[in-house]
Amino acid sequence: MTLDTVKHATETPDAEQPWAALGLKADEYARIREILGRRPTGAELAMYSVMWSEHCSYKSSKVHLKQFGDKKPETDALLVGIGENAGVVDVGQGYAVTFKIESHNHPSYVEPYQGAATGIGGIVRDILAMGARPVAVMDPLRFGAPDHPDTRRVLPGIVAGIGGYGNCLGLPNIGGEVVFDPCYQGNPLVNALCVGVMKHEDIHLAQAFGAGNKVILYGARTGGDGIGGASILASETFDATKPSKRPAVQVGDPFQEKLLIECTLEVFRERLVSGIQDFGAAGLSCATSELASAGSGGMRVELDDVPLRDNTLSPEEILMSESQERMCAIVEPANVDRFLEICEKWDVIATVIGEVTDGERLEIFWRGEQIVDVPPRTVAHDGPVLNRPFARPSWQDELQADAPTAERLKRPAGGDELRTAVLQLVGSPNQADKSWITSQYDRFVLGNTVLATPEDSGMIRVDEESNLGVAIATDGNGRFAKLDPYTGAQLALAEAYRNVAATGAKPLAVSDCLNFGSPEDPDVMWQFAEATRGLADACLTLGTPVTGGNVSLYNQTGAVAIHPTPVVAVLGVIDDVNRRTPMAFAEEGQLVYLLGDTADELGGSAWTQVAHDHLGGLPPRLDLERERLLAEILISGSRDGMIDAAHDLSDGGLIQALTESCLRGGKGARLVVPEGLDPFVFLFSESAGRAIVSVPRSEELRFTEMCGVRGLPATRIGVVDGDSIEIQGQFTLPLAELHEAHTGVIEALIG
Amino acid sequence: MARVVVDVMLKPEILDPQGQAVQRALPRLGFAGIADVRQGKRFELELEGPVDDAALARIREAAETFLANTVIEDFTVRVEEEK
Amino acid sequence: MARVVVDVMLKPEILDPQGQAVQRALPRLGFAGIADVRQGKRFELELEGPVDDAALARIREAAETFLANTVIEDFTVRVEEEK
Amino acid sequence: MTARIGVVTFPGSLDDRDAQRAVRLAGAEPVALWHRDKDLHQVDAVVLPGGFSYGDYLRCGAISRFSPVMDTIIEQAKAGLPVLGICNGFQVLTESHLLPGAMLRNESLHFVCRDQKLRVENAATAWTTDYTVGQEISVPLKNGEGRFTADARTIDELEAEGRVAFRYLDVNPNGSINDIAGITNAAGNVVGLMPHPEHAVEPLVGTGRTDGLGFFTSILKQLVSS
Ligand SMILES: Nc1ncnc2c1ncn2[C@@H]1O[C@H](COP(=O)(O)OP(=O)(O)O)[C@@H](O)[C@H]1O
Ligand SMILES: [Mg+2]
Repeated sequence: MTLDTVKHATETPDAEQPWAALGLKADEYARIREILGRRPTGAELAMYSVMWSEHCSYKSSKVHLKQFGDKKPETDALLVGIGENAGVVDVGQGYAVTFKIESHNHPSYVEPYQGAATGIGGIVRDILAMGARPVAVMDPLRFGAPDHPDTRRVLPGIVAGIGGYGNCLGLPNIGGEVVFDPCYQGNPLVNALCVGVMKHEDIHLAQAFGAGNKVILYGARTGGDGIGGASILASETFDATKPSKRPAVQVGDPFQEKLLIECTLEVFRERLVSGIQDFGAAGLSCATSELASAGSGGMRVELDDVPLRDNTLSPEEILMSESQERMCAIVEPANVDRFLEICEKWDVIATVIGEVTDGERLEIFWRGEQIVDVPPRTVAHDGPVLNRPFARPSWQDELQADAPTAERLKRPAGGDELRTAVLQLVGSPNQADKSWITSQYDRFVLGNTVLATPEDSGMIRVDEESNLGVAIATDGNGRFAKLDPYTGAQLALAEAYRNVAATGAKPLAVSDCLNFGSPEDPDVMWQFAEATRGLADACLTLGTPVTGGNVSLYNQTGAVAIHPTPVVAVLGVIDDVNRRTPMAFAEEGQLVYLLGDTADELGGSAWTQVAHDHLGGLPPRLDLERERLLAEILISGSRDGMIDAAHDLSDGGLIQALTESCLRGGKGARLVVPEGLDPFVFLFSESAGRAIVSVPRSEELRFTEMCGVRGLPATRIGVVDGDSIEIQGQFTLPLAELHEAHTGVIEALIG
Repeated sequence: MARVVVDVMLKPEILDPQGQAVQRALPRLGFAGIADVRQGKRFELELEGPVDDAALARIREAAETFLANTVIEDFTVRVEEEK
Repeated sequence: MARVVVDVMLKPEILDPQGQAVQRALPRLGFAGIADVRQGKRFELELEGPVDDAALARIREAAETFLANTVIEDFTVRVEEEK
Repeated sequence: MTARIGVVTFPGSLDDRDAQRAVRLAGAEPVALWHRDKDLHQVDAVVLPGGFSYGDYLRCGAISRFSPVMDTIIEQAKAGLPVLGICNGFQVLTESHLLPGAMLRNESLHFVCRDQKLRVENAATAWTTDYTVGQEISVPLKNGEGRFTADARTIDELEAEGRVAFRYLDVNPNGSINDIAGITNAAGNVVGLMPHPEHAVEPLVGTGRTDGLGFFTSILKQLVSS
């Protein structure tokens, strides 16, 4: 086969090209020809096709994501905003924190272990590329029905992959989510979050400046894995029943990534790097075009110099390979030797593959011939933008009308029925203890883990002297979002925000992973538009800017989409981690207060799912000002030592939270149903803006006065006591019985 | 009893970090001249009955669906001669 | 290039939880009649030079000191015929 | 002058900085040792930290054992240098034959991370004098291949000579023979264990207990007094 050089492409304008097979539309192909003034070479076509895919170009979502910038709240905490590998937040004392959440859904369905593992690997490199030391990971997960045979294939593989990669890399896993719902059967969601810490002056950006500076590729050798993965995996659903159509899977090497981290931090420390980019989707073509596009001037790359694992690869394949654990640095010539020396110290292969030029083109050569000559912006940043049609689904009204009223869904009445319903709830897979999964993750490594699973948020000490720390929680509720995507996205934010505050940290910033079905379906596109609008509005009100995130579309099987699932991560800061608030009720005699208002709000609730397999009505109402007030009280309570434990109320309502706090502390509680509240509603409603706290008697007056002055309803509902949960006049449940129901559930299904 | 061996190796185009780690270590230990190392799994199955075509077909199916992950691995099945 | 295979198996007296897990799973998947399963490692080494006695002796030494942990594992070395 | 305690970093070591922190909190001076460097820089004792050195590929600890720094450590340990191997470090010690036995995949086949209760069985080693025999301590445990095994004769010998230093209590997390969590060599200078005392040295982080600090104070006392 003759090499399709730029010269050859110019001479053969009419050669047939497989643009359609590569996922390009006719108008997109025409635009590429127009940009180049000729037909693209094979290599150029491959580059454009992947970089203009949904996954890399955000062509369907861009117009909606714009709101995160347009409605950005006033804040001086944001040092780097949307557009870079990850946003960077000022947390004080000269420290900056960067965090981001990303999806690896489709690859994890094809090959659960490697898909999930490389998901962790990818997000960690994003954080590293900002100049930060990665310090923790989290993993919000969604699976199909717990008793479905395929869940038994997918779940253990994904969990082992996340653990296998994260543990070997030495990053504590400090939290995440595990949710089961049949809607995720063919589309499990594997979202991965990484957080990193640096000093302000250490921030690095993905930019290539300075003609003559060298482009260094370092890390793993390039092999034939994942070629075309970005476009095929992310732009279409695939048919897993036909193995021959399965795209090449990428295999992760966490050991290589650990070396990459230490080596990269050392070259940062010696200030040898002027621009840096990790390799993600579309590999070399993405990294070089993004670096060149974001910088000034052009770039020239010699593909022959790329270290290969398989020397039969074609130049197109080398460009598109998604081999993991690779990075690309821009280094001044004077620093190249030292850079290579440090790589050698860490057994990391590093090669100069090109340089920054004073031209305006990205030029790539192979065996002396030019195979790519493009304006880098057109590849990396000026991809297509679609205004996809969207419309409120015809079924939305009917769904919302199907409210779980007492008339339509039978509610437990009387102590015995309530008691049974509680055991059923806390023993259901979504509400049960998740330690079979989380005990496969190292949460102690690096020695700075203050809080981890199952606490409301993960908390990491940032500075060992001052005890400055950060807390992160991720949340999402696809059931709520299905009922009302606008409110559902806001509820996800509110829950994560509340979780961070419950541990005593002040919420500062947001990252989000938007998991949806096909954007070509106007119903799904409406869900997406509503969710982004809701999230942007709520972020503005709460003063927490979106710093970055990720969109995963085409999560559907045939015509059936997953529930719209915006997963929101909130990052908070705490001045002194000694003041953190854990969730365990551990002190006999302390008073239990319920903060916030409880209404009859069961639409989309865990109880409707567990007891009736029902989804309908409206999600709980959301009052963002109330959320903010609740957070302030929780933070003040922690800072001033007024509360010893706090736990936010969400899925499963009060009884779920109470069960968790009691089991964790090994102490029971005696509760009274507040005046005017129906016991069932008291125990199972999922009204937003609530938390339970345990207050030492000596602090009761101070605490209730603070709530009174600030206008937050605080109801004394009971006392920490004994070894049962007793709801007076209703039922008594020994902790042992609750423990029995709550634990071992996942094992029994999966293990 | 008859023994059937199933060898499972990563497909050639798939990265083999374990094999690579071994390969990189060998020269340091004084073992030169080894161009490539791949590490895979070996299963030894002791059959209760005779190793006839039907038995082998079943083992091949077990290898295909269970012992190997054919997304990333290839396998071979063979009868081991008595030693 | 010539290929040498090193098979490493846990010694018979050492418990093999991986093999046991496979054995327990097989009947559940509909594969009956398998009395025992052991899981081990298979290394495929591609030699640069010829596979002569000297080369094999070196590989045997590498297996003894490095590829296998002879406290718990046995190994065999053999030349693989071209296919 | 306080004691200098070296902590080796192999490629893939993860808990090396934690071990250094523990050394510091105990009052000794941590010294970073590099796997390629044969020189131990006059340290008085060495910690081989936890992690996944060389990715735990091949076998845990198998590749690290052949590093230049281990040549020196093996030689000096035989001459009495105190060495503590934690988790991956323990695996390096068995691979080096400084300690007997070997580590297998956990019985559950899963990596396990938990707060683990242990009983101190030998308080006379270089690393355990600040504990008492029979004392129960809790420290984090996290491993995928922590199932200690050895032939029956070796086990009998270890038991007879009181060289089982720590035993798992309540739960045997990996199927280890005789619930063995850690052992010592005959001279008592080389100790290896699967659980991570360096993660239990501060009330704030990890499990919030400081039961692991005794390892580091023990060695410090012994070094300073000798
Ligand atoms: N849901 C989202 N919300 C906010 N920002 C987003 C979202 N999705 C993507 N982004 C931002 O768009 C940019 C490109 O995203 P992505 O392609 O995922 O980055 P990368 O190439 O580093 O993987 C990033 O800055 C990312 O943070
Ligand atoms: Mg990136």
